[in-house]
Amino acid sequence: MIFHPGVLGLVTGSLIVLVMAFFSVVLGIRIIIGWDITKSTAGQLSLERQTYLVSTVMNYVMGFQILSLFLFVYTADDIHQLFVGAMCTTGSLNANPIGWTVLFAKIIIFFLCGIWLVINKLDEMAEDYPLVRFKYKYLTALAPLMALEAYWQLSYFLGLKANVITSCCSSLFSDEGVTVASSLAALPVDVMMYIFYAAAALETAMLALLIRKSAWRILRYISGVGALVFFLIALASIISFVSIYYYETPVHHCPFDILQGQYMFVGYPLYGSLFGGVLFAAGAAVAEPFRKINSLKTAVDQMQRKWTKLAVLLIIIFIIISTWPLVFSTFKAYGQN
Amino acid sequence: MSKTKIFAAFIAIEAAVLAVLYISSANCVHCKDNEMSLKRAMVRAMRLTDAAFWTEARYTRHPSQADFFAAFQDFPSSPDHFPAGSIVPPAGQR
Amino acid sequence: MRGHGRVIEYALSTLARRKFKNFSVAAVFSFLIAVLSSILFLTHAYKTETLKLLEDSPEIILQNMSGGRHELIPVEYITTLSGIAGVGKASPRYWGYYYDSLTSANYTLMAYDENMQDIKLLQGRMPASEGECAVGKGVADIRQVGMKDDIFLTLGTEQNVTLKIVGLFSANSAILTNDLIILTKDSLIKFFNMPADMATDITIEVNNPSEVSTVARKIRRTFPNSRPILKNELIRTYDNIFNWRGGIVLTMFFGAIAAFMIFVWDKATGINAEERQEIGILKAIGWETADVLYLKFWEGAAVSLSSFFTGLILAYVHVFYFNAQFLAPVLKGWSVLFPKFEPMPYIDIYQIFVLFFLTVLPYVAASVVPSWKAAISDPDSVMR
Amino acid sequence: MDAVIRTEGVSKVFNAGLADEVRAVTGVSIEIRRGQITVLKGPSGSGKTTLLGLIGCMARPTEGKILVEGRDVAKLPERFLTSVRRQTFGFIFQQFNLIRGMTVRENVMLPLYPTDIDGRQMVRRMEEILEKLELSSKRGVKVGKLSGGQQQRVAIARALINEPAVLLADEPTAHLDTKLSEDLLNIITTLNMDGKTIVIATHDPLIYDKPYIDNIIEMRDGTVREASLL
Repeated sequence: MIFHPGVLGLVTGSLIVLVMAFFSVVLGIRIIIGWDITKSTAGQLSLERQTYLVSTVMNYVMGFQILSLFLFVYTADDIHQLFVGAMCTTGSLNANPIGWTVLFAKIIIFFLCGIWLVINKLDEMAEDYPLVRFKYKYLTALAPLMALEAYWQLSYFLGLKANVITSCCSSLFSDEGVTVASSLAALPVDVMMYIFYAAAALETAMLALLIRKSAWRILRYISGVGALVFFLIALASIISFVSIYYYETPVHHCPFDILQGQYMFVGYPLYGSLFGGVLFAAGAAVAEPFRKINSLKTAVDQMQRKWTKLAVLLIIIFIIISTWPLVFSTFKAYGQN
Repeated sequence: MSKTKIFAAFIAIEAAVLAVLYISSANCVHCKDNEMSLKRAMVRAMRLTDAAFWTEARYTRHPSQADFFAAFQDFPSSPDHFPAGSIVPPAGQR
Repeated sequence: MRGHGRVIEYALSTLARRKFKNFSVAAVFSFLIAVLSSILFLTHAYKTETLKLLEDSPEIILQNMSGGRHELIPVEYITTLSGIAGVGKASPRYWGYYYDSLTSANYTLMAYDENMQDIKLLQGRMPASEGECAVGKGVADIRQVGMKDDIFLTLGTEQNVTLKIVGLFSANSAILTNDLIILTKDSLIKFFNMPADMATDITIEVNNPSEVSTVARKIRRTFPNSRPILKNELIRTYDNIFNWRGGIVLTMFFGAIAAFMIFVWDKATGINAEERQEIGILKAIGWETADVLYLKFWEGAAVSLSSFFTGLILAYVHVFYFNAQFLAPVLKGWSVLFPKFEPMPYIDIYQIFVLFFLTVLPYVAASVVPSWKAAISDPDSVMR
Repeated sequence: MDAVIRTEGVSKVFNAGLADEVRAVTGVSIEIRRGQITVLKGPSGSGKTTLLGLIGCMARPTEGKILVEGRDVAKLPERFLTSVRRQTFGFIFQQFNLIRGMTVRENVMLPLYPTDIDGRQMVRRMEEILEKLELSSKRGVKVGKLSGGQQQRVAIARALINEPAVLLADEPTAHLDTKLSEDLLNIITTLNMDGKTIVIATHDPLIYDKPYIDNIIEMRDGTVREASLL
């Protein structure tokens, strides 16, 4: 166990969020069982009021997820010095491979929470709350995943063994056989660039088209899946070429260092716009099937338009930020790869 | 909207104070670069391996060179860089 | 959006109307944050400074072990060491501890060698002959001696020495030199009664820094009883010590945080009749539950945000302008000689992020349910 | 004359299924006509306040339909009920229910705070209403410093700020003397002449004996005993 203020913060935060999430699940199960919008009994009224609590809690949980994602990466960076051969966050994550699982789980939960908020938003726009059971079932399924993520996170930190001088006879270098690789395998720069810009253009075009023709159901679904694919491609691209242009070193592929002050914190707008854009694009696609519900038709229409616009805007911002150093930096990656 | 403005101003002032402190601290660290490099030269010349923070016991003075039994050597129940050192009582009065 | 601005305005005016209550919450919260951030700031500042300094310490220190304990090392090892590929300069270090019963403080005695000639942060000079010494600020202060004064050390009848102070390490190097007494090698060997041809340990330079661990492995193969300590290990250990200490102190303050959160919960739950009436009125005249929740959110946000900032400022001033006066006793522990607290203001945004997690988040969590309870009051309650 | 509000067999039960179950309103079917002054008359405990709350979308009925401008609101969740209430109704309470420690202008504008209305427009409306109710000079005064009659007028101003079609008043004269009650009625009739529909729940003869009352609904034990002009 690494006893570190950041670790304490993350573990405390996870505990708080877990308690809140499970509290919401208990309320959610009560709602799933007892909900009957046609009745005006005291019981139904109190259930309706509990939905406010759950919404509020989930908003906070979402906020926490975003913060904890950054704090996790930051903490991993801060403790990298404790591990032999670890140069940055990547090294800390490699030091106990479950770290990667935690990171991915945090990202996935971010999106799942985001989707829940999307469904919640739509549901609250219809007078008969048509999605109420669905959204609480979703929440009930989401909570164990959050528990799992908290558990993984805890075991990550518990499993980390700082390579400190502990005893007289077993000095450290002896177990350096398990060298921690510090760099991520990166895909070739030029290939990745083509893929990235093609994917970005395609996704933006689809979304832009959907702002006008919001009823193209199949395109909507494709754009939703496309957003996720684009997300993966974008991450691969950040590792492959965006990072090296920002760092101006051909071998430094760490996707986390751009969050640091020495790179003007450019990582925040970069990841912020990417996560936001993908979430809104995916959210608009998730909303699509609810169009069938009569009371939701206008809400879906209205929100889809808004979200699609936001998604396009954010994705364009993301593309601009990631292209910026390619155009304006003196560093050239070609031929050095 | 007066109170919002007062509050925003208050927060902005606090943030500005923090920013000034942050910048001045960076500056202060920077202007002590010289002192720092002298100190580093000192470490190099004297081949020092530890800082003189805690001198109550030899293993706290030189935590990096402590040996296995260190926790039980000098002071009973003294805080230790071994987690257990702060919890486990010493074997007996020396 | 316009509506949101006005709700915020209302939230602030609600806070202002209950000055005493909210001010006391904010004051306690600020204090708590100030304490926590003082701890984090201080440990971080010391950690950063120490780690930076240790960058220049020797690549490898070779200790001799006997029965699992640190032993004196034969100086002749150096000849063999120099034969190992990759080993640069290897030289012996002579040092030891001296417990001064007069002041009940531990000093570190260290032998002078030629490398120390050009040290800057020194007033006077290094000892040149037997009977001379240079001392750290802490030693000079606790023995109440200055330049040209004598200092008497004893280890029993045979091992007495009276040293004339010819050098004083300057105060700003106290983090390194506070407890040091530098004397000539011969005096030291005589004083500690060390056998001839033995040194305390050997420092080793390594030609190629990336080969350090290979070299260390070779050394250990050559001298199975030895224990090479690498510079990286030093740094890593220090990193961990500071994290650990910081973490322990934070954990101790966890009780305080928990108590405060209970206090917040209690304050928020036990809203008085007047407040309940107010929320009832708001709902009756057309505010929606979500609006009231938003109002409550902003009440909390205003209190926690201003407390957070205030706490940070207080902590900064406390740690870096008042040299952490209130924390010093905690950190000093049993130390008689403790370097004067003058931490270099190393600050990391990360610290602030962690503090936010440890303080504002629990605060928010503690006020969610009470705010909701207040927000769901019946709109027609004011009609009954 | 068309009905702004129509109730069909509306009932409200508190603490249903419990030992202290109360049937506050049972099977009430009434109509509130546009532009008229309607009085809900009856002794205390006759269910008139509860009915007023149901009409004004403060709470949902246990049974029955409530049609506001032709739209059934009986089954609407709170979130939507509130927005209907915000658009359609202004309330005057028995206690004035002003927020002490805040000024007249703040109290008056309070209902509009969470809405999307433009700030200048909100202030303009507030000024107009204060002018009309002769409160302009008091706009910066804390409501706690006002007399009972002035407080009642502030409460009326607040009820009018969202330009409601219907004004609901619950025992508005309970805390006023005769002179002030007369003043209040003057204001109400003026508002009625301006086109507002008005519903007053009261057992004050001063009100329901007035000739300009278009409609009297007499309640007893949660049911409508007699409704004139229906």
